[in-house]
Amino acid sequence: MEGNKGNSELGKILVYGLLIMLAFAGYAKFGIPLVIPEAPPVEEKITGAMTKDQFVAMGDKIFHGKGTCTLCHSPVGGRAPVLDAVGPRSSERIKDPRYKGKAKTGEEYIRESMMEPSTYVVAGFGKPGTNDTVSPMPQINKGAIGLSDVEINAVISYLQKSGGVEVTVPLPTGAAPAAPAGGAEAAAAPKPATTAEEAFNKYGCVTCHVVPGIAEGGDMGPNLTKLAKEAGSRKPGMSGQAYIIESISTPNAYVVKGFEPDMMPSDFAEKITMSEMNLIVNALLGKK
Amino acid sequence: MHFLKPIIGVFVAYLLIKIGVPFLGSLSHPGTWPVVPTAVMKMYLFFIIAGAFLASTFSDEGYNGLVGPIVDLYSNPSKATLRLCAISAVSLLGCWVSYQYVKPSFEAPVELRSVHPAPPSSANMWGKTFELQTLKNPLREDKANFAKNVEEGGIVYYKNCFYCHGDKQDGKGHFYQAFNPIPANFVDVGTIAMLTESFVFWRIGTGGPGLPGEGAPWATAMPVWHTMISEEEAWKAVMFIYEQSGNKPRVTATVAEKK
Amino acid sequence: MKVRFMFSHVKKVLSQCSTGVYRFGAALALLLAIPALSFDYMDISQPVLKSAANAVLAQKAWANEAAPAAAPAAEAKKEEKKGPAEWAPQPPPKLEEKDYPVVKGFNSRLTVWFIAQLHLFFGAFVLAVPIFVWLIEITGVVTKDKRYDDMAHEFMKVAMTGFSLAASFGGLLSIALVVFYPQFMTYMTGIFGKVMIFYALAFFAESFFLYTYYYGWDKMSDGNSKIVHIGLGLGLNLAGVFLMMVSNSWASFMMAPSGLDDSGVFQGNVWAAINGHLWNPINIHRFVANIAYGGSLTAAYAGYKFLMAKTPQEKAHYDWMGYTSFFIAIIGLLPLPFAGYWLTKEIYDYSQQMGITLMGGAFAWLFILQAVLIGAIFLSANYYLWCCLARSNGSHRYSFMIKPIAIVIVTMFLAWLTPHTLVMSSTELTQIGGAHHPLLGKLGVMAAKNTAVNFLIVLTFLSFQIYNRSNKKALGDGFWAQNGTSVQIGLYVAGLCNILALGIYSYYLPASVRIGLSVPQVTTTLIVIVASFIMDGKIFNKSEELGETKWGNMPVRSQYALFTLTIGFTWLMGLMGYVRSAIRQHWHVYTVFRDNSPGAFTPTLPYAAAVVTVIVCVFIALVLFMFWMPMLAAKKGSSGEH
Amino acid sequence: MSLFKNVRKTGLAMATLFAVVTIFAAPEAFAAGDAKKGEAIYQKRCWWCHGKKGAADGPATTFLIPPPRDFTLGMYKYKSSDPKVEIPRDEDLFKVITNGMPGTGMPAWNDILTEQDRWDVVAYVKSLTDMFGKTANPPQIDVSKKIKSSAESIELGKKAFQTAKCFECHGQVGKGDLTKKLKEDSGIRVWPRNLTKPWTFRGGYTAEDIFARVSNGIPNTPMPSFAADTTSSGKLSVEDRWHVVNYVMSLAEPTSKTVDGQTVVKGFQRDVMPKDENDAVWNETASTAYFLAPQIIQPERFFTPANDLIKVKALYNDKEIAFLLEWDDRTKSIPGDPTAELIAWDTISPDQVAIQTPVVIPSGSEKPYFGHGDAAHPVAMMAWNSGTTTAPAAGMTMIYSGSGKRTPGDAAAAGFTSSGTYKDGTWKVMMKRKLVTANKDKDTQFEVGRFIPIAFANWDGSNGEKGSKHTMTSWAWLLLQPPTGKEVYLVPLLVLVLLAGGQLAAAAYLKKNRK
Repeated sequence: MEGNKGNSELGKILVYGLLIMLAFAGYAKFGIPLVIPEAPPVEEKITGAMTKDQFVAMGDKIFHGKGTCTLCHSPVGGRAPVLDAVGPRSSERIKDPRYKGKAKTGEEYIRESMMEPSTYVVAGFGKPGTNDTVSPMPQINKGAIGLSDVEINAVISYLQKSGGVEVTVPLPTGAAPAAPAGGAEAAAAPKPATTAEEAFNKYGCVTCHVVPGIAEGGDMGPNLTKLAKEAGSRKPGMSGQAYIIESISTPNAYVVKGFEPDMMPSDFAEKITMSEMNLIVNALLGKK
Repeated sequence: MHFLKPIIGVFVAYLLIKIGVPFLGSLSHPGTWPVVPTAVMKMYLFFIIAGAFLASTFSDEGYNGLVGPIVDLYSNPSKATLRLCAISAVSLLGCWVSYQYVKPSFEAPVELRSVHPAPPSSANMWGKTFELQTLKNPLREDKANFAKNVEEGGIVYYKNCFYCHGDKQDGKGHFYQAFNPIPANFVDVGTIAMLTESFVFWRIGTGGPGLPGEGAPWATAMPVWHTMISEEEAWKAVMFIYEQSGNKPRVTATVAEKK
Repeated sequence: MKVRFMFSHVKKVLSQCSTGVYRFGAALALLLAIPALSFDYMDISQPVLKSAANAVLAQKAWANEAAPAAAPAAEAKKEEKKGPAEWAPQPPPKLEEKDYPVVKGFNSRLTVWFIAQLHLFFGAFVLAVPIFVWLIEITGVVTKDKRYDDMAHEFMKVAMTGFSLAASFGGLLSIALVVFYPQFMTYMTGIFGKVMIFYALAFFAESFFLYTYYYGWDKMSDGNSKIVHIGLGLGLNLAGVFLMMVSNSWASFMMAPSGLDDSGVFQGNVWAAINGHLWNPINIHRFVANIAYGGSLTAAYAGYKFLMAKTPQEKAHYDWMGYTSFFIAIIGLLPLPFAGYWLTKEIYDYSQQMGITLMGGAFAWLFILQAVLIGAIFLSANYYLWCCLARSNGSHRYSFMIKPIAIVIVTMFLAWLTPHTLVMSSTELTQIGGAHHPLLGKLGVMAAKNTAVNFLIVLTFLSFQIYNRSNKKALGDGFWAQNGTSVQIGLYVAGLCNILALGIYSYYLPASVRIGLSVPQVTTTLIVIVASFIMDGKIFNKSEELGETKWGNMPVRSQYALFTLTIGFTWLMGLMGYVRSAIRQHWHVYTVFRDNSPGAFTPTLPYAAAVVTVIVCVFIALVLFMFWMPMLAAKKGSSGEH
Repeated sequence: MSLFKNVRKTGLAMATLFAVVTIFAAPEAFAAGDAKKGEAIYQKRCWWCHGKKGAADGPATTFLIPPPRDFTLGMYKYKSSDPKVEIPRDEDLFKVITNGMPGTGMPAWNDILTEQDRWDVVAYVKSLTDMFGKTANPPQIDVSKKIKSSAESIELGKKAFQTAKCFECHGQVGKGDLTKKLKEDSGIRVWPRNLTKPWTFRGGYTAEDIFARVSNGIPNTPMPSFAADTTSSGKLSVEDRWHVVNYVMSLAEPTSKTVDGQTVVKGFQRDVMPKDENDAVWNETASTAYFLAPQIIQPERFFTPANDLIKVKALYNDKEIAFLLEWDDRTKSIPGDPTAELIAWDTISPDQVAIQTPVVIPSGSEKPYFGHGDAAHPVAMMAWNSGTTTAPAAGMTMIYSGSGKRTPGDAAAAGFTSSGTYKDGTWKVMMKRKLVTANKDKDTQFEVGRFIPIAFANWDGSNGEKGSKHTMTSWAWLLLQPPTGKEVYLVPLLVLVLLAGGQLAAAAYLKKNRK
């Protein structure tokens, strides 16, 4: 009898408890908008068979995704400087008297800022109480984010591109890390050229230009055999390498005297892979 | 009486939330009826009912007064008809409520969009970088030409903005209906009145595509104005919308200190 | 094949412990578990306790200074130890999916989650009970009220079974971890191996104290031997707290690793690894929460016994026991929000990214659920206090205040529950005229939340104070006896007005200034509570009791309020455990050791809620078993007497 | 003490409230408007369009069709005065200021200008011309012979509509599909009203309003007065005019009105898909209407649209999805076609319509940019154009990855077909496609039960619309409704049974334990 009383009392308590918990769980299920947390990030696949635009797009993807940069470098909250103009700004920064780092170019400055954030802290963005000497930013190549060198380059290329300055980072070559992973992709795409000569022929450069190393060429465009010497001085402040890349991707940016604009196709940037671009630029600059 | 009091209390609270809140809200935002969203309403009602129940049953007297009549209804042999009615009413109500839940709803999915995301520290417009935290409207200082600048801002507004944001600055220009989200209402105290001029300047300069993710940059039709109007025109337009809508720009602590 | 692979891993881990002691120590050390889930509380991201934060900063500075000195020494040691090599620290391996053993029929993540949470529930309980048993025992000695001593003894009885359950789950957890996450365990053992000896020793010490404390209760009941007994209790608690802190350090290491170099290689300084950024906040938070949680569990036990009681004496006893336990739970509950503030602030300090994930990212909505749970807890606590008025004869003088209190509490809750981002349908969106609600929008921000929380705490205290004085009548014609109550009313009104005014004022301030105003709000709350408590003492300096307190004169539903409190607490604890663990996202050890197992995804809230519900059900079933054991013993004892 | 205080406070509050209410409720004495005060309001609110001196030369003027009124001429389009009187009544001006003119840039000012303010503005506006002189406010047109609407009256109205040749401009079914080029006396192009959309009636939509319009015509426009007692060519008796009013009001078609907040195109499941746009199966489902705005976001910006609405329906089965797009267009724009060329104002281009969906249905809230997507989030476009006399009407698919970045799609592989019909001022275009295609990078893979962003664009070729000059919507949703499952009925039934059972059990239990 007593046992019965105890059991029924206990039963009531248990049913009551169960109902409460079901109410909690039910509220979690039906009362709250479902937010699906993001899946763990996947490593970016990098191949030599990437065009510059693809490389920039990859940097974009890393910047907004895996790199988690936008958590702070976003227009929200003002936790860190917005980076849409870091491309042009970077070369100003190194001239800042407060700057004590080793970077000589804008590109190096950006890389340094990513790997050693405290080297230069933009005024107002330091850790509280440190008078802008210590950056709250994590090292991007380590820890939770841990970007590889190539990924960092991709981000720099994205920042430079979106800032409207020329992309100067070294482009990934076919032998870049994680090549095996990209193998399948590379096989599907047309095979990238492996020598400068192949590249010149593949894109039909020789139809219009005379290029170093190939005897026959057209004369619709400037003769490029002496470009190695002239490229650096064509546009003031622009390196030969940068000039050549620019001329290939946006031919109208500088038109050599005596030639008409709009003659050269403007879509090479979308077609040429990074490794091919490297081959071409090096060949034109007379480097091996 | 014990039985009725909490029920009346809950009902009054319900009315307050259902009608009182929108009414109060509509006073400051004419033309709207700011209802309490259903999701919040449910939560509120649950706690109000729970609170009313708890507050009236902590003493035995109160408990019996509230629960007694119900127990009596369910157990008194002389109230068989009434009991049957109550049982059917409650069951049907539950049936109806559950149907409301399970019936397929094809209302557009809810999108959580932040209308005024926090401003960035700097923005790139007209080919230069503006540090928004310290940015001030350069034309504000020019007290002598204030009226002229506002009027010129008005001309900018009427050549570019009023098709969406409206003659009355209420976000209901003659094309507003095509857009989702609808254009910003400058008369509303929740928009430019709580923002600094530099924020508004940034919103004009970089437009919808310049918004951070939570502002749904993919959906807003606000153009990127820095490619279409000059910096000075943008500042003048900012002055005009404040002047015409009768709002004062917010001055942040940092800007105030610099004065 | 898989089984063999699994065993080889188990062997590998165990073989790292070269001596028998080490091996035993390591196994035991795993008892109180690594992915221990914690009890985070408040959804408020902003720092409050500045002084506390400063203390931590100072401590950190000290740790930073200490580290360079320690590092070379550690280096040297490392060189020396190269020979045996068992403890040579390894960088965390880069794992792939195939590195995680699969046991058919078991979801490794879910299994570990289950066991760890159950272990945590029991662990928290058996750590908390001795703390207040010990305090109650001292109270008994000081007040010479035998009831306290009896109650303390009975609590210990309950805790005894809890101990063995906690230990069993700890063992199970260590096995599960070794089986499912062998590499991870290898890495952790590589760092914390040395501590595990102490952990094991503390475990033995705790067992020793536990048995002597419990079984020596009757024998050491008076005079000097009672003092020895109290000393044993102290030892028990010290050992318990030590155990908790050590296992906390593993959990906090996983969240905020310290003592490692950039590539995740351990630098040899175990203290640096233990004394991570989040260690102390978690220690404090768990300590306070454990007390509240242990109190609520014993209150539920008393409630159950109350409902089962046959005689008025028994009823009175369990009513009194329930009330005392409840009181302890509330003492833990009130400061808990502030401990939560601090922990959250430190999480932000440690990693902004983690903080944003917690408060602004995928988990933002979870804190609405948390608000609902805390609402349930606060409401049931107040309800219990109101029900308590039935015990005293003078309570009719105060019962008119209950409804206004309830109205204010509910109103404040509604403010607290109002989400920052309102979910609305497009029709509602049109009616409102935009996503910004002119009224509710104001309730969504920190200013409103802080105000609401402080109101809740003040009013809950008011409910308690009303009960506390309901059976007393002040005598004499001193100032306080005559006017004290008026002063108190003035204090409450002024305090609440101040909190409200600060809240409204801070709403119009920029966020950076606004944070600072939460400090005077909290201070106001504390002043009101402390001052009116002191005044009560003065007012009732000379007073008469309006008849005997009618212990046992409580309605059944008041006991259900206790059950609600307990279940709310337990469930919330499980939920917060999920958050604390899940904000690491796909990392075993945040930023250092990546989790590449198939279970590395972050579960959704409904999923987690379902898991927590099931775990709590299992837990309750085990608790019933725990209560049933001592009753069985008692039955045998009583039948023997006959 | 405190009680007394409370009472006093409450009293005070109520007194204040009473005072406030009295002030607001007091009947305002509207003396004739004060032109001086009106000028101040005018110079703050109105001049931007109507010009500083009322000559319709404000900064916004050139962006508006119809253009703002030129007050210096004293010519008003919408008057309710007697047909014999040239000038409008003050109430006509007041009404326009109060209610605005739907579909034009003129908003309703009633919410921010008080009644007195508006009368003041009327007074000022009248002072801008000498047309009014010292004449008293003219009498209102006689509306005492109003005929109640009935089937018979509507029928008579329809006949009168024919005899008075209303259809020449307003079209056979009232859609305003005109047969001749219309312009105002000032030479500005003007469109006849689409009578099926009463919410766009500039001068109001009461029977009296329409009666005044038919009787008075719209001065300076091709809309003549039909009052028998004027010199107008078209003559209708008072009765006939009332019949015409009833007929016009019967033409209203509320389904083509956009509803605020309604942003979902509901796709319904059908076993047999419609053959073409005129298939009867389309009549079974309702459509969703969207307001179209001109493209004013990026160059070349376009401010003067002719079409304002598009109606959309969708049907699907396990293989295909079909969209029906309907919109009222006053002109069938076929370049080269003599009739079309005659009506067209500008260089004529084909009429076009397009549906935009994201190539990948977004799983989170992030969508492609609504104007042609972006590099990371391309959009798929299905388009149709009405063709020319030499090239037949044709559909095409394409992919945009940002404005101006267009690549052609593989229409054949997607099974894309399209067809269109123009009849009585309405285009109906059907586009059909496979639900799922092999080309995941280029075609949207439609999924049942998912909310899919969708947007529309429309070109009226006779209105100079081509390229970036067109009308459009921002993102709305498409939902292919899944068939309703059984649980919709089972769950409520289960709840019913459980609740009833539970209550009966509780009653039985309580009865048993009743003391």
